[in-house]
Amino acid sequence: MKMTYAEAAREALAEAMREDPTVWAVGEDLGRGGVFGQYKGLREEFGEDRISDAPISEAGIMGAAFGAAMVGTRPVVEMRFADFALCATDELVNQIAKARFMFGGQSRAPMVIRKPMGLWRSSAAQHSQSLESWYAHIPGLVVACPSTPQDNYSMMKQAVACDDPVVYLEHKDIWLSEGQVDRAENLPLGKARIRREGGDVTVVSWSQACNLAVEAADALKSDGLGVEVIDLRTLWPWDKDAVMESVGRTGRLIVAHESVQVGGFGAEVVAYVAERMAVKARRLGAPRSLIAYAPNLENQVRVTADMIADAAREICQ
Amino acid sequence: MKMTYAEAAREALAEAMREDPTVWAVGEDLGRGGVFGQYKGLREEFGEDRISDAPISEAGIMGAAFGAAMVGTRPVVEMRFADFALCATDELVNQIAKARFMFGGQSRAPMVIRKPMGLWRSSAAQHSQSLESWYAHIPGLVVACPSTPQDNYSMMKQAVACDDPVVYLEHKDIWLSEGQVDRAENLPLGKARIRREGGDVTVVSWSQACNLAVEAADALKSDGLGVEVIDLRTLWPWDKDAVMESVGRTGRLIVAHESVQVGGFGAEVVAYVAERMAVKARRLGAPRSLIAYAPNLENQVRVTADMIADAAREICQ
Amino acid sequence: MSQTNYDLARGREMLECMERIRAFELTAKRAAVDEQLVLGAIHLSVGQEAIPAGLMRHLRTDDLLLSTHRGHGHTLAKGAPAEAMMKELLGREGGSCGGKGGSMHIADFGVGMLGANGVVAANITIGAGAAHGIKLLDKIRGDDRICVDVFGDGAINRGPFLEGLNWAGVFDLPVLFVCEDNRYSATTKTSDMTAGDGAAARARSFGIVTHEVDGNDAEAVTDLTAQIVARIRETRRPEFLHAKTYRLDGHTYFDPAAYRPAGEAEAEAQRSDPIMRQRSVLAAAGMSQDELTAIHDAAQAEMAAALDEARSAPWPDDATVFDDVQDLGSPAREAF
Amino acid sequence: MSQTNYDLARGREMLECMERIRAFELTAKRAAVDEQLVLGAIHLSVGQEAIPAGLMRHLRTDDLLLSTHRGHGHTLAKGAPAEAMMKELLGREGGSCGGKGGSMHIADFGVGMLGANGVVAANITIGAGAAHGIKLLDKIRGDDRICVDVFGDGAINRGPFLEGLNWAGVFDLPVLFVCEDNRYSATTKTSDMTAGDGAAARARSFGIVTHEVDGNDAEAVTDLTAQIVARIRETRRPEFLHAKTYRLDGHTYFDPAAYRPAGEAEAEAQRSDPIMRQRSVLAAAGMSQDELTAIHDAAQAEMAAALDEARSAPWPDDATVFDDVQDLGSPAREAF
Ligand SMILES: Cc1ncc(C[n+]2csc(CCOP(=O)(O)OP(=O)(O)O)c2C)c(N)n1
Ligand SMILES: Cc1ncc(C[n+]2csc(CCOP(=O)(O)OP(=O)(O)O)c2C)c(N)n1
Ligand SMILES: [Mg+2]
Ligand SMILES: [Mg+2]
Repeated sequence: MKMTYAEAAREALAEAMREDPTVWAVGEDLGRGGVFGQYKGLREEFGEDRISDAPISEAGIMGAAFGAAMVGTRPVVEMRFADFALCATDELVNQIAKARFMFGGQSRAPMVIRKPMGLWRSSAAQHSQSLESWYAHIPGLVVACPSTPQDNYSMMKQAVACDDPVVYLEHKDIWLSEGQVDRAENLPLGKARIRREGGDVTVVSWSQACNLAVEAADALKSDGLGVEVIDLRTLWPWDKDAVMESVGRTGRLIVAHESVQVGGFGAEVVAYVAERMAVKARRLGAPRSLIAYAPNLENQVRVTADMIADAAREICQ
Repeated sequence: MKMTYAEAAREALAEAMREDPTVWAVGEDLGRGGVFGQYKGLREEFGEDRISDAPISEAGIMGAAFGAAMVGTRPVVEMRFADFALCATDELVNQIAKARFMFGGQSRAPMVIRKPMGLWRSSAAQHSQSLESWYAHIPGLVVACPSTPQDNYSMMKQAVACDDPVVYLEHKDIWLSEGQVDRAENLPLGKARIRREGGDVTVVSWSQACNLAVEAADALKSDGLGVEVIDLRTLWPWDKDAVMESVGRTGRLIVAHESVQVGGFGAEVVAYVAERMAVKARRLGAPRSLIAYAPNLENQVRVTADMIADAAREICQ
Repeated sequence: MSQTNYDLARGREMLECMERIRAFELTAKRAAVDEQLVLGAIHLSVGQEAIPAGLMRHLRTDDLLLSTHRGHGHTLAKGAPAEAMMKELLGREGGSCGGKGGSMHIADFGVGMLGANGVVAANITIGAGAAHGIKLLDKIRGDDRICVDVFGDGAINRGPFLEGLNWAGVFDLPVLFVCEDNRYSATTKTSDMTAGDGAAARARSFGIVTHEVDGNDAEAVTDLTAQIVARIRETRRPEFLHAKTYRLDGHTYFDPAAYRPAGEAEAEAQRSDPIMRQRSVLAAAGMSQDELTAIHDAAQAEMAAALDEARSAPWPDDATVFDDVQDLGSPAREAF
Repeated sequence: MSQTNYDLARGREMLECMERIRAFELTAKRAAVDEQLVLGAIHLSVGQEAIPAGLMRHLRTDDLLLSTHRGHGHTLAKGAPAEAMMKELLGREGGSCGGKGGSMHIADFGVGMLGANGVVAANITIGAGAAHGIKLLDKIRGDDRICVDVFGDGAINRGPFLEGLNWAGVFDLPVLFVCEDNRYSATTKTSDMTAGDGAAARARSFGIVTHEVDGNDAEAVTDLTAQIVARIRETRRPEFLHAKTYRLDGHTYFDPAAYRPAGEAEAEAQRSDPIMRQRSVLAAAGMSQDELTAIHDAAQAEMAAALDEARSAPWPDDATVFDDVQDLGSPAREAF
């Protein structure tokens, strides 16, 4: 079935809510369908208790949802923009991620924390960030970065079913992108998806950048270059086996991500591989600079399909 | 002159405050000398306006200090424990780090943001974190991690003088450690310090972990192993030249840090080098797990001098 | 309203200010809708212009102002040039922030405007801090500026409201907090998500002198804020103004605001549009229809010209992309 | 106080509870100071015992409780076994949290105690949320539990105070907020850093029914909270209790509290120590000195035994270090 990225997540959430009455969603403006329409129609089906509006109160939303999770409900928390989620960092990092351990296993925080991220048409510095590497660094959290409607369907379902807190980073620029969704597909969280096979170079990526990597791979095919594109899908756990296996064959590794390169998760992937085998490696991330409003400036910090293709050509020389 | 790590920072701050009347410090309990005595006696000399108490209000402290910085004062912000600073993440990351750029250069945020970090005698999961890699990932911020009294003196002076916001991470376990402080020493922020010279393996580190690396290097000397210990001192900017030069000679790289290894700044160092040269590399960081209260459990997530020595021996085989 | 001692010049000044704000915003909206010239989201203050028009005229150029995502009106009223602002909305060279910020980060430090903010309520603590800075500088070299810190009704539900007001009260700071209560937080009725009696009640609980005003009545706003501003300048203590108003447009320029009860916006437009009201006041005080029209037309012409300038302005120089991030470790030298 | 219908059993129960709390904490303090057995910082509630003693007895075991860094008293009064708590303070196997949390993260979900917290004020929103969870579960399968959410006077200056109270008010949640006002925030007099009239005034501004009580008078606390708890159980709406008390010990067990005005603590110990007061009440009601002593001694003996057990308990099994971090991507399988 064809769905957009937004519809896929909505479908998955609706199904989860039908199956389990303890699943509920909470965030600002959800009753009107959410800022990106990703909750459209759900209020009508599930009512205002289960598709709950919230005050502008990210710390309150996160803290309260955590409390409600500890007593046995399964909240889906909407942060609206990943940037605003920074207002709830103590709640996520000091409380949610740590409670189960600190309390010696007495509690659980089965939560999905949705944080729409990334560059989106001149949203400027406070509405464009991608901070997935932060969450990958925090023990206790699962980190999901779906790149396609299929994954935004199946990963959302799995995230709601998961007993760990899942930081769920949807990319704002692809809400309307369409794709086939097979409801039965069930690749588990933690497993990568090989989106293109190839023997010359391995490109590891996630989220929207992975779609660019696929574009690059397709473009290079006519040049006779075999680019294997691995979509990590989750950054923790991440599929080291898939990456090691592929790089073992190609000997060349590119990691491409939209977020800032310095301290980005690409560093983790390259370092992990480089500790274990000789590899030609290259990261492609944003410069350590801020995101401007003017499109020509915004574009200068953008990783593009062309840049990935160029890097692939170069590394294969 | 001999000083403790705490005294060194206090001396530096006092001197800066004597030289510039716009420098002031603000945080909870500062009037009584700060939680670790790092402000002892300053209230008496500078009065309550310049050594200012604060409500328990990390977001307020950070936001208000930022406002005061924009109008031309130079605040030193005390967060008490790095963990509590997470309550002020929006203020630091969305506001302070971005304002100058977003406003097209109209504003500055000359601030020092002190965040005592790290493992310290059974402080458990909410009072022990080291999140330096987070801040290194955020454009707009300078990140300082002094490891010795000398550096806590000279880096503090430079941080106060710097026109950028400096995230200044002191390690809680070494407040009382003593060392010689030469007031004239003036190694700039951004330059590494070679704490031990050696030709067999390069160990890159910072903060308290670097003191362990020095211990390991000294222990291995008798084994005839030459361990070069590079104290990065700042993670942004970081001294890539020093690291590249050293690894260029040794061909072997260990990065040791107390923080969680996955997504830690060690990944950045290894990835940066591995992109540029063939290297045998190894990271030593904490497991991606939480920090427990019981000392035997706490110790299990600790990087030790012995572990660094073992890794050095192993990598040199 | 045709009292003998009605101050016509003052009333005219406020109408001019409101007309300029509205013309700026509707011109920008047209540029966004018809020509896709405005790049990011913009939030219009149509219907809320009486607050900046009444208040900002009491401020000196060097007094400070912090605002929100809905900040065009405050910024214009504080004295920022419309052309630079329009260029900023279009992301052009010569924009208030060099095209880097856009509408949500508009700022003009030259007139004391320390920035709009994309994060709701974040400016509340920052504005308290700006006043804290003034207080510290006052002791060093004399400084009698004050700070005005504006936010919406939705902002009172975030922690910085508490932390900022408490801060201003504890440290006795010369700041005026202004809650522009337009009843909505994006698509949500704020009262549905707010416990208790709202902004003024909360402000009073911090011991801060608190006022309420019909924020659509420019005359009332300016009368009251004349006293408030004079008192803060003197006492150096915080005060709080709860200004009730109504957002006639959507949350963003592309929001049809279908969630509002049918007829609500139309009724408010009839009843309480501050520009209509001020026109009536001025007409009653003797201003001719021609003069009123001239004020309106002048504002339209100014903003049309500003848009023309902005439209033909170049993009920011690509070479500025790494400017003003930081000195130490600047991306201009090391971006990776 | 020798009224005919004084409830001696109830008064005795509260004294027992207070004696147990004090004995627990002073035993732990001795273990810390004399034997260095307690590993991290502990925060004693000496002088504040009347609040948990008066309040928690109205709760059912399945009612919920969230507390702060100063949470031993609440936890004991809620029914957690002292021995497991003492083991937790010593970081031993069999501790309430398996030795992983320590004093600041003590929790006993078996008696509804959802955790102390190392971050001031963080539990305020979490407790509101626990009540939110109850409300949702009530609609699914019936749930008449209530939640008690305790914090200090310093916590009212952090944003979560606002966000938590607003949340509880907006969603109509069955939660009792309790502000234990011991006048100090660590080494700072809270009133110096608090604008306005403090906790109760702020709570009222959220439209939440608010009460004040002498928190050192166990009888008053229990009388008032009997009504409050019964009402919340019925109405399912939030209420707020401002309980005034005094911290007789330092902020942490190693804080000499030299910043307090000379004589203040001594005077308070004389005037308002809740245990002394309750002993007087009971003596006046006819309890003999021997009985009073027996209650004291029993508490001492219980805690001495708890310490003995804890002292001889082993460290947690090293193999538990990676347990209970997360299922997916557990460090037990992949730590790097
Ligand atoms: C912390 C945060 N949460 C959410 C948003 C998204 N947002 C932008 S404006 C807005 C509504 C603000 O309402 P109010 O404060 O009343 O101001 P108004 O828009 O009515 O002027 C929201 C929710 C944001 N920018 N920041
Ligand atoms: C967010 C945060 N800031 C600072 C601290 C350090 N701290 C621990 S307890 C405390 C004092 C708390 O005062 P209060 O809320 O009155 O509780 P009390 O200690 O008096 O019981 C402080 C500042 C903290 N734990 N969390
Ligand atoms: Mg509003
Ligand atoms: Mg207190």
